[in-house]
Amino acid sequence: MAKRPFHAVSALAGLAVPTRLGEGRGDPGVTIEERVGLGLATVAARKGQAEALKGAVASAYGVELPDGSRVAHGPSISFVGYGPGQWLAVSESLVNETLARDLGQRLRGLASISDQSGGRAVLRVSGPRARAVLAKGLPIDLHPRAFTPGSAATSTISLMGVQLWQVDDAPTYDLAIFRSVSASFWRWLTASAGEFGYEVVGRER
Amino acid sequence: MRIRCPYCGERALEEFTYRGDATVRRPDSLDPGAAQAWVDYVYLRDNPAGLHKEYWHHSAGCHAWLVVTRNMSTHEIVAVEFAEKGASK
Amino acid sequence: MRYSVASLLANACTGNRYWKPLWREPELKPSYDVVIVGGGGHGLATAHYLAKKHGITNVAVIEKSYLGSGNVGRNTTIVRSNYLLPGNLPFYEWSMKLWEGLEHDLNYNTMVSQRGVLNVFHSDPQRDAYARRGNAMRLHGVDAELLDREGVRALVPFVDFDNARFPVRGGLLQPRGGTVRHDAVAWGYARAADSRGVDLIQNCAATGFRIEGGRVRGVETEKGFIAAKKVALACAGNSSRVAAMAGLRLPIESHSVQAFVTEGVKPVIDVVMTFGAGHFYVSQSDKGGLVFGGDIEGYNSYAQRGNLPVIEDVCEGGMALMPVIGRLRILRSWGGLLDMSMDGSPIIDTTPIDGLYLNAGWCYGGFKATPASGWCFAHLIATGEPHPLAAAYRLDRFAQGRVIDEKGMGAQPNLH
Amino acid sequence: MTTARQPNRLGEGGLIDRSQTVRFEFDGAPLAGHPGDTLASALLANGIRLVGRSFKYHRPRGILTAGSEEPSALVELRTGARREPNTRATMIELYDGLSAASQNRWPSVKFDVLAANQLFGPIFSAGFYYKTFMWPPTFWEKVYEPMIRRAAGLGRGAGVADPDHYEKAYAFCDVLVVGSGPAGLAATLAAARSGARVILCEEDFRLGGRLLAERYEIDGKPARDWVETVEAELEAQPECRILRRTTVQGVYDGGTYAALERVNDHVLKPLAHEPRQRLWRIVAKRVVVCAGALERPIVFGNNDRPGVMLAGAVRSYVNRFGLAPGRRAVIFADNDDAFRTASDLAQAGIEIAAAVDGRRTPSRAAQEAAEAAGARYRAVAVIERVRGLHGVKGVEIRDEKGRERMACDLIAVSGGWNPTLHLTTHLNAKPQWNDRLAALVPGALPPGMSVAGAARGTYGLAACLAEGEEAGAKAASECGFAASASRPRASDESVTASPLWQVAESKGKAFIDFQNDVAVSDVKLAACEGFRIPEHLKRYTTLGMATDQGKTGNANGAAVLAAVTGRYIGAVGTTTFRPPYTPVAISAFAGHHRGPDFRPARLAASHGFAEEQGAVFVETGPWLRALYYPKPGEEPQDSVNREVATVRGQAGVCDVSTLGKIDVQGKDASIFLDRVYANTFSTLPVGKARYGLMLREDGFVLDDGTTARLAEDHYFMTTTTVNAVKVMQHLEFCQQALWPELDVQTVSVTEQWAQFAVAGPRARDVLQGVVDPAYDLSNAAFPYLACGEVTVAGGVPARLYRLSFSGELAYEIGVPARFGEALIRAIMEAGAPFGLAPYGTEALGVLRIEKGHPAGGELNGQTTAHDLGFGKMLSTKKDFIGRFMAAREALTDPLRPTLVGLRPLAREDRVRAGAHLIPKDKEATARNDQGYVTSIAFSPSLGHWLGLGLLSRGPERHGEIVRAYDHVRGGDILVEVRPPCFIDPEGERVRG
Ligand SMILES: Cc1cc2nc3c(=O)[nH]c(=O)nc-3n(C[C@H](O)[C@H](O)[C@H](O)COP(=O)(O)OP(=O)(O)OC[C@H]3O[C@@H](n4cnc5c(N)ncnc54)[C@H](O)[C@@H]3O)c2cc1C
Ligand SMILES: NC(=O)c1ccc[n+]([C@@H]2O[C@H](COP(=O)([O-])OP(=O)(O)OC[C@H]3O[C@@H](n4cnc5c(N)ncnc54)[C@H](O)[C@@H]3O)[C@@H](O)[C@H]2O)c1
Ligand SMILES: Cc1cc2nc3c(=O)[nH]c(=O)nc-3n(C[C@H](O)[C@H](O)[C@H](O)COP(=O)(O)O)c2cc1C
Ligand SMILES: [Zn+2]
Repeated sequence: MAKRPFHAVSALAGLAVPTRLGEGRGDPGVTIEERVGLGLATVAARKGQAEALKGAVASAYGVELPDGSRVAHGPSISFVGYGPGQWLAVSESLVNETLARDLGQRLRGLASISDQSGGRAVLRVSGPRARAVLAKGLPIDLHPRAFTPGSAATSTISLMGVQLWQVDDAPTYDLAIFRSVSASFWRWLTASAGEFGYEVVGRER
Repeated sequence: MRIRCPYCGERALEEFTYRGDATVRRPDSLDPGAAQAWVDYVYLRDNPAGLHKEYWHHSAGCHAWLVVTRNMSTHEIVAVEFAEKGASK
Repeated sequence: MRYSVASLLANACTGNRYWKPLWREPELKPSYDVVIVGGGGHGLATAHYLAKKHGITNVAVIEKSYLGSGNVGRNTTIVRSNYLLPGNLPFYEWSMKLWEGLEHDLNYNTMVSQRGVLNVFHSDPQRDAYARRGNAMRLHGVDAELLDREGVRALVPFVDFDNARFPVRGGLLQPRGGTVRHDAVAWGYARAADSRGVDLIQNCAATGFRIEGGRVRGVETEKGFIAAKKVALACAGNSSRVAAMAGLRLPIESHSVQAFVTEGVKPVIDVVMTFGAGHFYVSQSDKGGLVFGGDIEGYNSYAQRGNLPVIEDVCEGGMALMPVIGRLRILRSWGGLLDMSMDGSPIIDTTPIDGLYLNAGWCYGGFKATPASGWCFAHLIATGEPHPLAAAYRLDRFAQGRVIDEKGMGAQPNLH
Repeated sequence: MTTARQPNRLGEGGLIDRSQTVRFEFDGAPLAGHPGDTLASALLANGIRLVGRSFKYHRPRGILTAGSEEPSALVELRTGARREPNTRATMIELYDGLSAASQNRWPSVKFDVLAANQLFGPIFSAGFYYKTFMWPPTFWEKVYEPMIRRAAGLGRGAGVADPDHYEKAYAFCDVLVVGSGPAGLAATLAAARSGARVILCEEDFRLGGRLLAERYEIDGKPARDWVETVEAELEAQPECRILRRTTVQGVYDGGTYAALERVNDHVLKPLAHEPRQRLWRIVAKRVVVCAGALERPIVFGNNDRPGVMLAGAVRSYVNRFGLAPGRRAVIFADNDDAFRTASDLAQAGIEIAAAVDGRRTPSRAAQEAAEAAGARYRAVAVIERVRGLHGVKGVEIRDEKGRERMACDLIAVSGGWNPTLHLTTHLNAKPQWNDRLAALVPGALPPGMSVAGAARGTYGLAACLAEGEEAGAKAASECGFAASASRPRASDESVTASPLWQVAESKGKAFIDFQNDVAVSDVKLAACEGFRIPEHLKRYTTLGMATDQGKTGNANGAAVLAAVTGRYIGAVGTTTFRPPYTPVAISAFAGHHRGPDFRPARLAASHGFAEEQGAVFVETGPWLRALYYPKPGEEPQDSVNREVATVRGQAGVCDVSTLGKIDVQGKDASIFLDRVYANTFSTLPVGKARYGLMLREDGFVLDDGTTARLAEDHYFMTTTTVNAVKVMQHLEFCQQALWPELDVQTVSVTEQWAQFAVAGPRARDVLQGVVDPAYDLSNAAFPYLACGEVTVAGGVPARLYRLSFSGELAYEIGVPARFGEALIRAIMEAGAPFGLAPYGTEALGVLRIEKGHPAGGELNGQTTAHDLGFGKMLSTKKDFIGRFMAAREALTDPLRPTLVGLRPLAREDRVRAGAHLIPKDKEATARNDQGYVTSIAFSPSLGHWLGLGLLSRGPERHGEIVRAYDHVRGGDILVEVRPPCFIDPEGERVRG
């Protein structure tokens, strides 16, 4: 077997390193953080099992599966609706592959589960200018009258697919992007945030 | 153009991919007599200058296939539904 | 009235007061031997060759708007015969040959400019696909040159060779390709047809067909019924609508495509160039404007205009290929209406209705075809037999599966 | 340098800051202006009115307007990489260090050689190209055409890449207001007060519209005070966003509007971190167009001379820019509004030689306005000709009493106003002719749009205010916000038009389209040649086709055409307005997407490792993949040969993560796969993989790949890299639109799995060093085409497949992408003792070609299963996509080019992909074209080049010698036709 244990490399390793960049005057308009080690998995309801699945999720994870593109937070897992009968499960406690395994066991026969923990980078973009930055690529209205904590959307940013949901009124948004385009996405994000000044936070990697 | 996806809500044109005529119905390929029906299905298209039912894929959104009823002269959209319920049924 | 040095000077001296109209505004006759529906390039060219080659002059061309109001007046004027498939090559090459002699055939200068058409490629597979095409062209006696990176640099030094997402690795050049002044083509053919007695009727849309016993008897129009022994459709983007009036369903969708022109600037690019890693092609007009375009809108439409995503996509392509044009400004965008056929190739054929002939499915490439299309369509109408050069453009090829699919996209019009 | 004095600057007044000077340069001369100036106003203040030369005749041209409709005052702005040709001096905000130059002249704007063109005016008349340059025939290509092309264009482009950064942004609102004149401000205020989300776009750098140029009063105070109060209140409204320097350029479907913000065009170069321009894509529920009206000139002899200026522009320069555009003025107009100019001029101490009223009946109001300003009022009079070449020196006036010459250096002209209705027509609506206003007014409007103020033909100030307010309130309430009214008071001047379009008796050229040099004579000529409708006239004479798109010329053109053809102007029709409203830089539409950011680049999990190894990368679709891994001193071909040899001899590892990977799950997964694949998958046992072929519904091949069955209800499908997205979309269509009743779920897991091929005789030994010992990899336990879940590095979940693209003993192993980098390093480490090396896509290609596996070159969308030798794979027992059409005779015709292997007869010969196949001893003509070479490789294993090709009747012709004709690369060699598979045809190695 392989001599030493595997060292995991996050999607934005070497890019999302703590620093303060862009327009230097005043406080940064946005802060950016890569959320690493999350458990991520897609959950797709089996034909005719939608209701049963809701029940099972409620009892197993204490959270009501959202209808439509919204996010619902449970004690251990958040479920982000991204399509009819489809959710992205996100967990801090059931890290990496363990989430998909857990879902697979508890929802057997009710849903098709696919591990995505390695396939996405999750970025947290927060701060007074977060909306202005995202508006440079996201064709969706994030105005508080249209999009609030709990709202979620699947769309594109600058030709790259994205799933995002609002976390709080700071405002803070979580963005799940595809791992393979992280570098391109990072170029867009930093170019767009430069005008307002931005700070990258998180642990040094 | 903006299409109101039944799942995602109103979204910009660039999120969708077009397939075309949703009034066609797939014939039975085991029926040897279906030759003409197959030619119609694969090659012939309704192409009116007014309202038309057509398949759109919300490829940058929820990945739902939609049947959109749209005016080809004005681009006005009068109805959108999931393909599951869509025109071909 | 013939154009000559003499007539030019004479008129200049008399204050240009004595020029004659390029075409008459004739009274509509109750019946014609042939009524051509569609006063675009193909309809007018068909009328010209019917009269000149086949001596059939009792002909009317009816146009729903003004002559040349359709795609002939709104295309990006590129002519070339750099095709791949045997069904297409001889036809388009014949068209090139007709272009080369057109000003004298018509005594009208359509400003054929053989500045060369260059398709750049960005990868080895793309190079080999162009080699396959270039070799096919040579086999058909068509000029083709495969250029390497340096060959391309010599022609278009301003291309982004160093900083590109998809670096340019070479190109396929057809030196004889180029551009032709679009409007002049319509006017030149109209003038020539008119001079042989063809009636050109503007603002006269066909609204239906009179069909008896499977044979066409004439055309219903905004200006009343016109009896005709033969009716020929050359309605480009509107073919499905018009054919539907005769109860025909076609392997065609109507799509809009946009084009753009910049402010006039001193010479920038003196070939026609096409980007291989995105949707952008460009040439410079005689007024100095960069005339460019890209992909079709992608959804069925009769609106003859487009939306923002394509405009952005095209300009992104332009900036990726040649960022020197960045500060040049687009002064106008417009749209045209295309017959997108199921295999991306045209139709010149008879129909199930006797005496009704169809010329359609030209996609975004029918301007270059104008002379040959008129030539072959006239032959079909006059003789009842498909012209050998257009033998592949039959309707039944779809049912048979003998499609002419240059791009290999299958029965999905918006992908061709 | 001491501030150059500005001879024509008034002592006081205007919206410029005299306390500061701004230095700039025109044609090399150092000049100065003030903040608040445009280049045009600054030039005028400095007494410069000759600004450029026209396109065709190179006539001297000056400044006609004070806005974006300017046809004449076009300059080259900036220098070097930032040079912008054809920039309207009237729209350039003056900034320190600005440098501009006149264009289309040589050697200088005062003395221009090509002005000689004018002498040939009669020959250079409209459409002369088409009638001439035909003799002698050969001259066209060699002489005329190049000559015409050299003469093209006005200004010069920069010639190098645009150095600036651009960006795009989306904005959403309830109400979008276009224009900030009285109507626009009133509309914005009403909508904003209602609490609706409002965006106000103003092209100018200052709000106010005509109010900045006029000396109107609102609520008894100067209108400018009102503008400032409103501006202040709007700034304070949280949901109101004001975009200055922002032109709404186009109207698109679904309430989408394109607007261009000139973020940094008023500075020398863009500030750090900021774009030069920003393209807004605004989505608005309602839009109120308050774009105002454009004044039109009157057509008379030499009406293009510098010093001829629109009356409204004259008022702008006097009132807004505090300068005297001339010393002695003549006003020539056909409407009372224009004669108000007299008092503005008088106020500014500018002498007025005469007020020439072109109308058929005298106007009391005009007379009073003129005489109050001490000007002689000349009723029923016209200007027949302007004197002066580089600038107006005087005029020849004619009325009942006769002719009179008169000295002047400024002519304030007005032929009335045209509503700025461009935006109302972008979605195909046609404007309507209005006789009362003698102008086109908006016709049917796009959904959600309303129009207020001068843009609607409402010219009275009070009415503009009222209309704007009403429209703003209505728009807001339609979005669910109740609005209140404030009703600012103002007076209304009467507006009735009795237009004088042209002075028939004009002497000298009378211009309609200044920039394109279209004169009355051209319209006459066009009409007499049968171009009798505006659309034809435009195309024949280029009237309205210049950078200003006929904003000042189209109406006059239609009027002259009507006159020439003896028709009622309301009946001649019009041309079509198209976006953009004013010209927009190509860069602005591209935004971030240029250079390396043209499109996103997808990087495989081992990218870092490959970079470290010095791999050469290649673009494959959206991906960047390692092409080969050069060792020091190796030529590319050496590296590839070595990598291939290593795989055939020992073992190699290659990143295949880019293959499309799709989880197919659900009770009916197997039924589903049977329908989308041409071959059968329901019979595939769990723990096994199978090669699958997908067709399009038209019977041609769509894609291929291997699919593994991980569980009864769980398949793992792979697609080719290029078709991944297409196939996913296709599966979703089948699932949702064709067979929604099936219980099947498809999810792309391409990004989740970093997958590597480990191939070669030692592959098993290598993997044993990677996979945890619990798993038995022996041939018996894990035979060819086996698959299963394993763990690596002590518990990392992985999927192992025994698949071979290379024809060697081979596996593919996948781990979650975050372990991809670790896995390939582990494989390298475990492989070292066995001589394992990484190999790239080039070697991958060679290996599969040696084995005769079809791929990209063969799966080109034009081939059928039969062509690829897969005819037998098409199941006859079930329905599947493409089954019926694939059975058509034409798709199985033995004459179709069919897959073969090709070996050069001469060992050293190189066969090339794209070469055509022609029977030996037959000449190279289309008739003998029997197929082509699809893929090629140099086979280190066999020591020569080989290829795959598609050849008519291929399978029957093994052993035959044919020509590989590659004329475009100078190749024409003989090759032997063989079976496609060159290595281990019995396939023993894969099973070893
Ligand atoms: C933006 C754009 C760019 C293009 N670029 C190129 C290029 O670079 N090279 C190239 O080769 N091709 C190009 N094309 C394609 C080319 O313009 C067309 O294929 C070709 O012009 C079609 O033939 P036509 O000229 O007869 O069509 P049209 O000029 O469209 O003629 C058809 C006529 O039929 C009339 N008509 C329709 N219905 C009726 C009716 N019921 N009664 C009477 N009349 C009717 C229409 O009004 C129209 O005038 C381009 C097209 C567009 C829109
Ligand atoms: N008496 C007359 O003959 C007469 C004629 C015309 C106008 N007027 C006067 O002019 C004023 C008209 O008021 P109004 O508010 O209708 O128009 P306005 O001309 O005062 O304001 C229009 C504004 O819209 C802007 N604009 C135009 N197109 C734009 C675009 N696409 N994007 C962004 N901004 C754009 C212009 O820059 C201008 O600032 C009134 O004061 C009226 O009395 C009088
Ligand atoms: C090759 C070519 C060059 C053109 N150049 C110009 C131009 O310089 N200025 C202009 O205003 N329009 C130009 N146009 C566009 C036409 O004005 C017009 O938009 C087009 O013919 C479509 O007609 P429509 O917009 O009236 O529908 C050009 C069109 C073509 C096909
Ligand atoms: Zn959706």
